[in-house]
Amino acid sequence: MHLFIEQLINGITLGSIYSLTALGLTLIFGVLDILNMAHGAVFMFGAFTAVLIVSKLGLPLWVGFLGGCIVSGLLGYALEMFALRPLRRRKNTSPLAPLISTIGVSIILENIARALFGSDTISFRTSISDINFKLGEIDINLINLVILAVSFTITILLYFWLKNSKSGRALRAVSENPDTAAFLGVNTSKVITFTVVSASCAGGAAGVLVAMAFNSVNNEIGLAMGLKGLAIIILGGMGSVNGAVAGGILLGLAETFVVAYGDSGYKEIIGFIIIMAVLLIKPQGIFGTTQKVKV
Amino acid sequence: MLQLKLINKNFGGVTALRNISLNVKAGEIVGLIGPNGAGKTTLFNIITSITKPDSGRILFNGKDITGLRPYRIAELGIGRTFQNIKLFGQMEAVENVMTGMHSVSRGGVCRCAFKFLGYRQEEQLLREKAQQLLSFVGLSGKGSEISESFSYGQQRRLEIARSLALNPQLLLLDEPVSGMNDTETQDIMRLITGIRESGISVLLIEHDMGLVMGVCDSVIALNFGHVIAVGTPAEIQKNPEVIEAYLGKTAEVVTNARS
Amino acid sequence: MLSYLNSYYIQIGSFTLINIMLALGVYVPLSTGQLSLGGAGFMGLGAYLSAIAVTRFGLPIPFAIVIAGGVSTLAGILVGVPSLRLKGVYLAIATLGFGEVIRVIFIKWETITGGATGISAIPLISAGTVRFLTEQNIIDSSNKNVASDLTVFLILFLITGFFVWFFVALKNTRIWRANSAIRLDETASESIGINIHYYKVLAFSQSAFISAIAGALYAHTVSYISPSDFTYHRAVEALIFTVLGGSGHVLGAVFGATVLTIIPEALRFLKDYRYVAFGAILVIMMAFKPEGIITDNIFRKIRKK
Amino acid sequence: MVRLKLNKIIIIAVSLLLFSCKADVPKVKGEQPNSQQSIKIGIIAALSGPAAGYGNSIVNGFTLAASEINKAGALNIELIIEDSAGKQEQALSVVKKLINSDKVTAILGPTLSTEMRLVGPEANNSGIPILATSNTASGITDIGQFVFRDSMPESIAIPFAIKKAIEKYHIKNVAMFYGDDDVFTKSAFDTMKSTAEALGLNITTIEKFQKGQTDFKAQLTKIKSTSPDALLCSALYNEGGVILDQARKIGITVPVIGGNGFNSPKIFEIAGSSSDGLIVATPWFSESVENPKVLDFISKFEKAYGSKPDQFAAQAYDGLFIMAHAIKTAGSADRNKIRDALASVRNFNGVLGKFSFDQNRDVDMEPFVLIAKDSKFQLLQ
Repeated sequence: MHLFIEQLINGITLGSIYSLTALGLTLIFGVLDILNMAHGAVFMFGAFTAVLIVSKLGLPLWVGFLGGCIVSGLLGYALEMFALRPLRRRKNTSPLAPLISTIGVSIILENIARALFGSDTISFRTSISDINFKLGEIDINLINLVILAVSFTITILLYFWLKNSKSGRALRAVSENPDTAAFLGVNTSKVITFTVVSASCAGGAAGVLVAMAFNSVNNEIGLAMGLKGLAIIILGGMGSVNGAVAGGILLGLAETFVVAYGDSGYKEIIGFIIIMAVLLIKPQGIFGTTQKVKV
Repeated sequence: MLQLKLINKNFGGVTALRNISLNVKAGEIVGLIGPNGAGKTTLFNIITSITKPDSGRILFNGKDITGLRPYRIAELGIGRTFQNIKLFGQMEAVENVMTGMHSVSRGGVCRCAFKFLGYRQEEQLLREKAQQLLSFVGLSGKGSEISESFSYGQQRRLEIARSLALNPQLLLLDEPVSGMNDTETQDIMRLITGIRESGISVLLIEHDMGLVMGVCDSVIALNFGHVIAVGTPAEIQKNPEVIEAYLGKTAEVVTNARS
Repeated sequence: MLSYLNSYYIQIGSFTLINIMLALGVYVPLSTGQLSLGGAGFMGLGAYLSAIAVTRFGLPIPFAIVIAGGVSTLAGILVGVPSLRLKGVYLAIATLGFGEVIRVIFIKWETITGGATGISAIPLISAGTVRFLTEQNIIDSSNKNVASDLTVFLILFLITGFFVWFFVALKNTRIWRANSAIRLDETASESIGINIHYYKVLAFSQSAFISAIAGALYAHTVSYISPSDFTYHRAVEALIFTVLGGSGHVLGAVFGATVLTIIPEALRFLKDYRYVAFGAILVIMMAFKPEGIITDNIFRKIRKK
Repeated sequence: MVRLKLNKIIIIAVSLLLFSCKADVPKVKGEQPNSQQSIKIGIIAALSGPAAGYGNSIVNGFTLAASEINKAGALNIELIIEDSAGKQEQALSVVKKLINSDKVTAILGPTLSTEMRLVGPEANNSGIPILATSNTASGITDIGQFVFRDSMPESIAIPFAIKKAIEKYHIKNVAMFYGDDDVFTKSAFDTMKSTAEALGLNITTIEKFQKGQTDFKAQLTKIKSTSPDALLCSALYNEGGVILDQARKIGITVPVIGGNGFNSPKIFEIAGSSSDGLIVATPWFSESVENPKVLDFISKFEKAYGSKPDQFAAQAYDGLFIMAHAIKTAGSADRNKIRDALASVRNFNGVLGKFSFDQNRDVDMEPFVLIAKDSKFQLLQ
């Protein structure tokens, strides 16, 4: 029985990290209608920065965490400035242009990471990574709880910030209809930049959590996490925040339990099976809204 | 030719159309009028089955065409234009019209690529027919220009030319002269009567009473999704319900003043 | 004469031709407004079907390639019909998912596909011709290798040439006008009598066919395939060839595939930063010239002069 | 007018970029002046991409060996090093370049077994001897007469490790954990499985992982629940280190028997103290006292590259010496003579100990079985 609970904890921890990553993707999609394919790469850079700060410079973990978020935020700013803003200025670009441009950015970031950090896995020894304790039969390590705590606090913070803070409402207004929002005096371009930066910070935070959870970072994790993020926001409903959280937890549990009770060979492919199933049966996902085509 | 029987359609509680029945006889020009939101465009969408009716039948030349896919309806000979002009912007004008001839031309993938069985002559024929249609609607010299670069009036006429390309028996025109000045409206009026002379019946939605009164054989007035009056243009003009629908409560004052 | 030719360049030539076919695999559905990233999946399908047919059942190579193409076209229809409901980015992600699922199937079906170890010793398409040439001792063992590479290149050239010619010929015809109409405005196209479902699935299965043929030819060019050859990167590469070259015109896909296959080889001296430059080109192109280099109005201007 | 100018600039820019690069790609043709018997040897290594870690240490081994050989004076070796980025297509392009543009006498590499499946036949058909120094999958030397290998295949190393582990720890039940989407880890797993079944071990569970994965907790928790006496794990050191670390963390303390991928000092960097109890069979043992060449090689390597050599550097180092030895005995740059000389190499004394080729040009030597303790490998007595 305790095996089930241990796997449950594994699943929820993994799920909470997936939700945090997906949050970043959903925010950008909600406001800009763009699937940010570079999100995985930003996520990876957050992880690498944290590892650099903690392992190489020997600073405490929370400094690493902040460092990770700030660097990914800067990357988000650069992404918005060089890749997305020129696209917005041109009038009738195809919806594919931002998709391809962000793919370009992800190729750049991945190869810079490989050149800077090499292609090997770098270990991430933190003070709390080795403490674990037994709760009755069950082995729990502190790291899982820290990750759960951090990811939930960030999710809830984002949730309330969106719901009742002024800039949060402005963001939702822009995501509903950019033109009317501008008409009502919302400085849309500032809000858009702010969204991309905050989404990238969330991605960076998720990156640091992964580094903490699995004690390792290499430049392959970006791509895998990016694609999983897509599966989550499609499952949860594009642009819906609670969809991203629920989708993340669901995918985390699904992957863990397919391993625990099924064939662990299918762990990586669950994400894609979900994408195909959801798109064919309920394209707008659990919480999404259907976009009506007006004639 | 075209009969609608008890068409109902509501969008989540809002009844757009209630028990609509009407028919269009061969060679006739029928006007469809009514204030904004009366359900005129929805009716067009139902006839061309872009939207499915909740209930009711649509008969064309006696054949039940409810629920057929839009391209099947076009093949049967019902052409249409759109309120907000849906032209193929990046294509040349003549290409727009030639695309309109899709259902009346033949040629699978291989025939088109290898160009055998007289494909080249057929293509040439299509191009000539398209040029004729362009001159018919008054755009003769502008065949090879990109449709996006056309003026508003010209784009309207190009869309009419394209809808004529599948040589329809019935043509649905959705506000053909909205946003046009008088001279352009006169041209369109001549064009519509010209279309009728070539044996094509027309059902048109229009707010410009001058056009409706001048061209239509009979007029159907819609308000809040149901038919409030049917008759010749003269009858409709005097019908109190129609005036009330357009001008609101003070209808009596106006009729007394005039008579 | 043969030994003068250097198979390093012939090899790059062959890979360029395969990439051109993959780029066409993206271009054709794109002409009806469907962005498909399933090219890698169909390429894998074609490669494995042909490799298995030849290595396990001993079928002659041309026959195996045709079967691989045919079966993949059916698969294209099977995937194409349900994805009619999907638009734009969703279709891209779903077809990407399809590619990954196909790749995992190759990994799982070990008995047939050899699993992760893949299939090796696949005979080259030039095997027959080279044997014939050696018997006629037109070539001897010294330049046998170059001759085989050259034959591979020529066969690829003929097939790719046929595809490119086919779609250029199709350009201003009834079929292509229907495709472009659907891309520009689906509702308008349907209301003037175009069966948009038929043409979209037709384009999707044509793309599956071309990608599968490219896969089969790839298998018989490199003689070893494994699931890791048909990943997400391959699908994205094909997309980038078409979009950078110019998604509005057949020659755009050809130009994009050629330049972007040769540039990484030419940028070999940049070592790790080679792909950074590759990514940067993408971002810059999208920012300043999203419709790609070869566009209709270039030809229109040339015609005008 | 602006649009037109833009198109022109773009097209000119792209073609300029294209031609400017073209100019420098083809190397100056024509042989260098043949002052002293200078032999061109092609090296194919993954210097970028996921396998760059292995590729770089291999090339370090080659360059160190080449400098020593050239200093000794009997032979002047010119290494032409090409990066295959661990991709099969690129490896094929590169081997054709070495054979046709650079016209090399012999080839060393490529790094990965997958690349050898393409490169091997190409070199073999062109009659150029090729010596793999890091491919451990089975069936490499069956590709052809010109294909040699000095890296011990898994089929020899793994049974040694498992037999030794059973002797020492009386293992009955084993769990297995392997990467199912990489040809190297998959073929090592096949060998482990057949050996375990041959020795009558009871396999409690077989778990899989995929490349790029970092979360192994779900699989490891399942393995722990089957309480095995040992864990047979087939992975490259990138994933292997993380697996070791996470396994120890969730309480799997039994010995872990690893495939060749685990045999690198980087395991200690990644897994740290969790690597205790890792058992690996390898031809290279840096602490082996009785072979003087080893200490000399380690000091020279450390002086040249600032880090200790791993198995891949050692096998590369010996590989070039074996090739040089064959060229000397063949007495000329004729490829067939070199091939025959290579095939007859017996009891060559290198840093890996006594090395000889068996009759189908594969490795014939006894590996050491090592166990990790406090981030260091030592002999498993």
